[in-house]
Amino acid sequence: MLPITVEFSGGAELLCGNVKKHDVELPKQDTKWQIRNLLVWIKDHIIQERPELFLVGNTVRPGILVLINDADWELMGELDYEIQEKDRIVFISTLHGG
Amino acid sequence: MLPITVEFSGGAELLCGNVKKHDVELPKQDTKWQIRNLLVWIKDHIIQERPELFLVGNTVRPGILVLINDADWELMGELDYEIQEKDRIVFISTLHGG
Amino acid sequence: SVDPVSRLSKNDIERYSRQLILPEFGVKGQMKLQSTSVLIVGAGGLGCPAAVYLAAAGIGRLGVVDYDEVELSNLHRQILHTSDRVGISKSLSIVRSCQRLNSRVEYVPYHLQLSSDNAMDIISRYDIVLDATDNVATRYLLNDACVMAGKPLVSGSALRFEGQLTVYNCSGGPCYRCLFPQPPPPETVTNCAEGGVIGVVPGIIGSMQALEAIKIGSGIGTSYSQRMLLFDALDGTFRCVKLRPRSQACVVCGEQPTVTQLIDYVQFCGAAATDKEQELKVL
Amino acid sequence: SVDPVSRLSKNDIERYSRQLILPEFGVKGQMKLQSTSVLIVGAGGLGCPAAVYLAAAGIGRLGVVDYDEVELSNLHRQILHTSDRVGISKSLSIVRSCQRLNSRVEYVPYHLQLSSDNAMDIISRYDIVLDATDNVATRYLLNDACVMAGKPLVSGSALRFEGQLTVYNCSGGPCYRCLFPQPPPPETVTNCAEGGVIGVVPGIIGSMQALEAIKIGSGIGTSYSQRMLLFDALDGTFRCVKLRPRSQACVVCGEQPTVTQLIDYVQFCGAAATDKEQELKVL
Ligand SMILES: [Zn+2]
Ligand SMILES: [Zn+2]
Repeated sequence: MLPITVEFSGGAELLCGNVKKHDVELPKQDTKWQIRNLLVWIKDHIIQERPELFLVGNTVRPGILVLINDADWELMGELDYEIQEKDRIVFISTLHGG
Repeated sequence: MLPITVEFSGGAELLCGNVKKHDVELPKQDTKWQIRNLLVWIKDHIIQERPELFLVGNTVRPGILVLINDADWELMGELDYEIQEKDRIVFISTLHGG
Repeated sequence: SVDPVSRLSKNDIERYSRQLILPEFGVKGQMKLQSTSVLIVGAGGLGCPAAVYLAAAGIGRLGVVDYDEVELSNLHRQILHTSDRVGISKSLSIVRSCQRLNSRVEYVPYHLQLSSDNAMDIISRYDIVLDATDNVATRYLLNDACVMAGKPLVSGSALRFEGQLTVYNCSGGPCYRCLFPQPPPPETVTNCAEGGVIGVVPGIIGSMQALEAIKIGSGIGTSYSQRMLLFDALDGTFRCVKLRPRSQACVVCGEQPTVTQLIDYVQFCGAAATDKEQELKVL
Repeated sequence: SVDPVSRLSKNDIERYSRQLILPEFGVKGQMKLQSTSVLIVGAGGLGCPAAVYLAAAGIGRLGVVDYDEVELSNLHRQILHTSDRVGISKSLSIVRSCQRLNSRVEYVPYHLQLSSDNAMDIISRYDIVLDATDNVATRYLLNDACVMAGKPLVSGSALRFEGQLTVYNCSGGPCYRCLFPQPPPPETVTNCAEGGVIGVVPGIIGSMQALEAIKIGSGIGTSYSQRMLLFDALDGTFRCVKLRPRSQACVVCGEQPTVTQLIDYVQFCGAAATDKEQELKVL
C-alpha cells in the first residue's frame, strides 16, 4: 500500500463531491506507481461527476495545474514521475475571476 | 556537528546585522543540545549588539516568540527541548504597529 | 447586540448576490453577518482596509475608535482618508468613506482614546473586536477587556515589511497574556512612525482581519485561534504557526484570574498609549 | 515612460516619510516608484485594492482600463466605487477615488474594452501591467501583448474562497502560455457572477498585486516570478509553489515564436471577453 494525499482546489474539488483533501492508499501493483496510473485511479475512485472535465486523453485537461509536493509537475517528470510514500499531489483549477 | 537553521524576524534580526536566516552547525558536545544551550551559543556567535535585548537571565526577553519547526516552543518543552538535526528555530519579535 | 435580521430586502439580495450564492456563506451567513456588530480599535493602516471590507460585506454595526486626526504622513497607507481631510477625526473620516460605499451599515465613530475607564462600556456593545492599534499598552488593555467581556479579539500588526495576525480569546484558544505574560521592554518596541512601514503590508493584514471577522460573524468560524500568520513582504512569504493553548495560569483568562478589572496599562507597560511623542522625535 | 524623478518635494517627503525611512526602500526607491507607470486592466475586485495602494505609495502614473459601469452587485467587493456612482464608468470611478487620496499621481482612465486592436498601443505606454480581469480571453490577450512589448505582468485572480497570484514574463520567468499552452474548455470556466466570491479575497490578492508592482517599480524586485501564491480563505492558508521555467517551445515567448502579433482571443478561447452574458443568466 502506498499512502499519499491527493488534493483538489480552485473548483476541481467540485468534481469530487466538494471534498478538497483525500488521504488515499494506493494498492500494491507489480510496476511502480506513476502519475499516469494515478490519474486513471483518481478518475475511477475519486471523481464523482463529469470525468471529462478532469481527464482528456491520458492527461489532465487544459487549465488544471498539477503540483507534486508544492512544485509544478513539469519540474518532476509529469506523467512519468514515480510516486513516493507521503507525496502530496494537488490538482488546481486555475481561476479567472477578478 | 548538528546542522540547524536559526531565523530572526519582526525586528529581532536587527540585533544580528540585519541577517534573517542563519544556517549554522552546532559543535559536538558531551550532552545533548537543548534550547537553553542554543540561546547562549546564539548570544555568543550570532548576536552582534545589545544582547540584553535578546536574553534576559537564561531565557529570551519578553515579547520574543520562539518557534521550533513552526510550533510555539511552549508546545515542545521550551528550554528543555532537545535540538534535532535540520530543526528550524525562529525568534520573532512581536510587532505592535498598525 | 444588533437586532437579529430575519429576512433580506430586495436591495440586499442584489448588493450581496455574489456572496449569497456561495453555499458556505449563503443567505444564512448574510443574515448572521447583518446581525453582527464589530468594533475596530485604531483607524490607521490596519483599520482602514478592515473597515471597508466589513462595510462592503454588510456587517450590521461598525464602531471605529481613534483619538487621532488625519495627517499627511498617514496617507501612504491609510486608504480611507483623503488629502482634504487632514486635521479631521480619523474615526469620522473612516465612517464617511464607508458610508459612501454602503449606507445600509450602522456606523458609530468614537473620537476618543480607549482607556481603562471607557473600554468595558464600549466593548460590551459589540460582538467582535479588532485590534488595529499601534502601541503595547492599548493591546494589553484591549486583551483584558475582551477576556472580561467574553469577546473574540482579531489582532493584527504591521511594521516595516512584516505583518502578524492571530485571533485571541476565541473557541477556547489563548489570549494575548497567555502568550505574553510580561510586556516587552519599552526600548524594544518600535512603531510605524519610528520604524516605517510599506503601506500595503497593513493593507493585507487588515484585510485578513476583516476576513476572520466575517468568518466568525457569518458562522463559518475563524482559522486563527491558537494559530498565527506571519507575513514577510520582502520575500513574499506567508507562514502559519501553531501557538500554545490557553494557559491555566494566565492572570486574566486562567483558572484563578488575579486581574479581574482593568488596570493602569501605561504603568504596566512602562510606555504611553500613543506614538505621538516618538513622532515628534522623528519629524 | 514617466519622466524620471530626480528629487523629492517637501510635500513628498512628508507624505511618504513612513516608507522613506525603510533602508530597503528609501529615497531611491521612492524616486524610482514615482518614475514608474502601471496599467491596471480590470477595475473590479482586484483592480480596486491594487489601484488604491499603488496610488497611496506614489506611483508615477496609473492607467485603469475597464469597459464596464458600476453595478450595485459590485459593491460588496469593489471598494473604490460608491452607491451613488452606480451606472458610471468603473475606470473613472477608481480614478476619482484615488485622486482624493493622492492627487500627486497622474491618472489615466480608459473606458474601453481591451482588444487586439488597442492593446499594444496602450500597454506600450506603461512599465508594469496588472492583470485584474475576469475572463480567459483577456488574460491570453494581456499575456501575449506583454510578451511582445516586454512588460512584466502581475497576474491575480479570485473566485469563491480562493485566490491565486503570480508574475509572468519577468526576470526570465515563464509567461501565461508557458504554463497554459491551451485554453481551458469554456464549460470549466467560472466567473464571480456565476460562482460567487467573498469580497475580501480579491481584496487580499489585489493588495498582493500592488505589493509586487511596488517591489518591481522601486527596484526591490518581485518574489513571484516562476512562483505562484495560492490562498484559501476558508481555512486561512497561503501556499507558495514553484512553477516551471520559461518554455523554449512557447509559441509567444519561446525560441521560435509563431504568435508574433495579437490574434483573435475570443475565437482562440471559444469564450467571450466579458462575463455579461452569464450575469444575465444568473439575475
Ligand atoms: Zn490568557
Ligand atoms: Zn511563454
